[in-house]
Amino acid sequence: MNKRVALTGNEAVAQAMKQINPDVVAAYPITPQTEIVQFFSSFVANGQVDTEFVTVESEHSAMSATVGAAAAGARAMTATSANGLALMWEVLYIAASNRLPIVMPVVNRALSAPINIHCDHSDSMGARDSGWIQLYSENAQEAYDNMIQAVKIAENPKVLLPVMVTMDGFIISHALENLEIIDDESVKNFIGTYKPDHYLLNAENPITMGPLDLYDFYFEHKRQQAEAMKNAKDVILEVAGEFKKLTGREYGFFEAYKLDDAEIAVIILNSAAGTAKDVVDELRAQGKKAGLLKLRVFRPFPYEEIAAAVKNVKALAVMDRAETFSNFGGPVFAPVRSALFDMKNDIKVVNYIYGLGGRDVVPEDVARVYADLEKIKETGKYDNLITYLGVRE
Amino acid sequence: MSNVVEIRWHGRGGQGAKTAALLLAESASQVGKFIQGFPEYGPERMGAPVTAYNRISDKPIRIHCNIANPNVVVVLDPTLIGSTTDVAKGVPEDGIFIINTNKSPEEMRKKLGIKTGKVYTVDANQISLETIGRVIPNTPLMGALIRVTGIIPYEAFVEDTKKQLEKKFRSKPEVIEGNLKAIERAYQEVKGE
Amino acid sequence: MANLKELSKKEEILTGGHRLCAGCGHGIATRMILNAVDDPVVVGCATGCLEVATTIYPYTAWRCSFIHNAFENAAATISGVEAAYRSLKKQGKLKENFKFIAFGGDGGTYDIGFQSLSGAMERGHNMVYVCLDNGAYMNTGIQRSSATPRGADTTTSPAGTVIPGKQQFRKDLAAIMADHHIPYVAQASPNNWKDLYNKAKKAFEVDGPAFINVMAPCPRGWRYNTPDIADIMRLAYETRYWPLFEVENGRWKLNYKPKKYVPVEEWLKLQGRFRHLFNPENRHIIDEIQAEVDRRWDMLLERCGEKKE
Amino acid sequence: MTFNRNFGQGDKVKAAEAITPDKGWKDLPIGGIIPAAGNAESYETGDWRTFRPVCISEKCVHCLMCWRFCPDSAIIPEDGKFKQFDYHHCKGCGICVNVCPTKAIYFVSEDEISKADSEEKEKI
Repeated sequence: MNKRVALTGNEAVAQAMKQINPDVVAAYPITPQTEIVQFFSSFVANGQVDTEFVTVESEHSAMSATVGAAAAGARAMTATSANGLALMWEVLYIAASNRLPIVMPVVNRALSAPINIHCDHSDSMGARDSGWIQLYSENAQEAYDNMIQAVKIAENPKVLLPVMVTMDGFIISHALENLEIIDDESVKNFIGTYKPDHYLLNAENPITMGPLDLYDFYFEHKRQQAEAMKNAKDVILEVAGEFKKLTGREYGFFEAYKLDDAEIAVIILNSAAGTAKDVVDELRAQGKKAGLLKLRVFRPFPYEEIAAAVKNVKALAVMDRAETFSNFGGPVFAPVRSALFDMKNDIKVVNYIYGLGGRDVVPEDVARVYADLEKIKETGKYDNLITYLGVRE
Repeated sequence: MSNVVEIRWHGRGGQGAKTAALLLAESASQVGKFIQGFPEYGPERMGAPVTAYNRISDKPIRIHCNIANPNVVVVLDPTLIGSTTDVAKGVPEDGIFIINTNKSPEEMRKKLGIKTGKVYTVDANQISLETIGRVIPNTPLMGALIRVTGIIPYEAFVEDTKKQLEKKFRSKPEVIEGNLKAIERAYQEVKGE
Repeated sequence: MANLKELSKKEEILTGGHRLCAGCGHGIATRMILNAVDDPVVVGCATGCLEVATTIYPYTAWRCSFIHNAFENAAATISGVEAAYRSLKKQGKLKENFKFIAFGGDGGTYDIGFQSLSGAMERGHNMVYVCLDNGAYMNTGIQRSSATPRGADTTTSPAGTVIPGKQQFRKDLAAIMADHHIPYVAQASPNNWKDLYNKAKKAFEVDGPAFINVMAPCPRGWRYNTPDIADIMRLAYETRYWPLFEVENGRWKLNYKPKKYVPVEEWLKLQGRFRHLFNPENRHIIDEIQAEVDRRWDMLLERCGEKKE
Repeated sequence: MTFNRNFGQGDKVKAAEAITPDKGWKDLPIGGIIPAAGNAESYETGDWRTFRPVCISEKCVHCLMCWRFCPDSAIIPEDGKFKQFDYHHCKGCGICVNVCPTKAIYFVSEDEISKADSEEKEKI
């Protein structure tokens, strides 16, 4: 049933989209997402999908048309990166607020300026408060698996929120890796048929979507959205459970790697997590109690689970591949540190900003972070709350 | 990590360095290896020096960064040697160089200015010209690489490459045949010191 | 040709109880246009007066399905709905036939929504786009747009002591849309309701995208006596400021030729937004407006293969 | 030919009842969707009016220009003829008064009407 193949991240995501066979895809090319659009175009051109492919003139229109299609009652998708995601900004909120279960791969790329085509997480992290569920992927396998799970999560009646599935631009999107893909029929059965309650193309029950909603109801609608995001936690785990039955591959809010007895640990997302795991193995071989938490679900933010997972750690580094320019570190750092606030122990939590604009992160970089943590663990003190890793001073 | 073979490909935009890395990875994957194949992306256009990479291993590969110390360096275009590209950069003492040139390994060693490592040469341009009808050095170089490194069994590699080429060139059997012949010749003709 | 007797028997798509201003041109134009559609219809709307006033939660004045997305993306949104329709139809998941229409004001169409409109038209979606042109951003309080006539006093092109109102002439959007070479483009006025009805009917019937630019006066922004809307609309085409024409598969056709030459100031003088132009020091602006109206009229005659007067 | 688009009524009544300001977030439809198409019909805009159009039925030729030009769907036709004004929605813009070719519609101040109404009541 599972087939072992070699695909690039973009091919894997396009493959997932082909198997999902959405009714509508509206997309605009942008490096490094472009290949997804190209692959998908060829599926359409060769009649391998039932999809109407809308070749919009911008990402703003990509998300707008996707919203229109989803509102109409279709399973609708798009894909983007960086500036394209930024151009969608306004409509991201509308997709989430209208409770449209859109699935969108985001191939992480740095935002301008100066213009840069390589990986960091400034794009998706910037969209973290738009009401979208966010799933991060370490490699092509996870990107593929997350895409398929995303459909089921998004469309769950307790959720009905759009989902972003991210992977690192070039590092994953353009790299050929091994992965296992599921057969078409199993994907089809796994995601099921999309049956919305209310949709535009219903002559019997016409609806109005996107009205003017003022102070008398707007707040209630936002409260519902907050609840849906909360519900998403259970649903994400439920879907992961079903996915494990199908594939044997295990997913949760995060992957805890040698974390149980760890005294020093790193929290990290996406492709650099793989590099960091190799470093953990080396440190373990040296007898050092190093561990790692690879965050998969950033929205909803699993703060209780993270706190529980690192409760025995003495020194923790949160690694962010994005800046918030808040003077308080990266976007993962602040909520992680806040999640640990109620804990009784004296855990030290520091932040490392790394890999901006595609700056390569090598094992030595990660090893340096663990070395710092070792020192913090011993002294109970840190020199810098926020460190820029791999930047030239 | 030590059982990972790391390969760096040097070429010019349009010569197929990226394609070679991806094809090799695909073939290695087919014989059950764990693989990575990825180019280094920049704003390069046709003609500019480009780099592509492979990791091939018996165990799952988790590391995601560029390759600094490749076990094998393949040079698709000998004019890159001595240019701003340092093709020998980071190569360990037992590193392997496979160079597309009609010159001897000894001459190339001089040109590379290295004392350690093993140097192999093969005239992939001439081979591809004679077999495929155009200068496409990437496929013959793969043949040479298989011979020198033994990373994939030759028969399995040929079989898989054939399958992959069939997907791409279904309507052009002569292209498939030419490429396979190029691989075979390079496999035979690659010279060491 | 349908007559009002018959047309009045059709079910209203836009119900009363919406909150457009008393005497708003949007209500008139929208009702007339939707009167021409027979299939179920999905309406998309750009942010603007029509959208805001017809869908104040929890009320909606739309008896059909309606979607508002944002200001600049009505065309893209409806193109998504239409794509969904085509996909679901193709897959046999939907039985009914639907028509699709997007409404935008001139702000949402000439300006911020222009790219989205151009894209949707170029892609060839089977949809009608209607611009309800009241010549300014009325929803936010009468700011100038690229549809605002030269000389008009708006809140961002106020008639000041140095700059007397809007400096530029209006963008000729219908001509730009005609240059997209879509099956149907028209400019219309609700005052000539038969003309507008026919144009809407054609727009819904053509296979592919259609665009109609409809004058929809705003009593507040234009500052005229509310009940006089018909006169305002009539003078707009009698003075040739707002010619009625259509472009069907690339063929330009003039739908109405005024019997006699009526100077544009006859139209201007009914509206408070042009009052300052009648001060002696601004007289030259009226002359410039007249010259531009004449120039564009001649150009239109040429396009329509009509003899120059 | 007559045609009715036959928009379904669906859960319109139920939905309209469901959306009331006393409801908490758990009891409202999600996403700000209004599942009650055309429910604005129940919203009164008639109280915006300061002048009221009145029709002199002898003068009316049922040309329906008033129906055609009304921005508020406030002319109720019946079988292709003018039947009555919908004062629940009519905002009193006066357009119908001006477009009527036979001057069958005139405008009365709502003040006078309420005065007349109360005098009528007093008589009774």
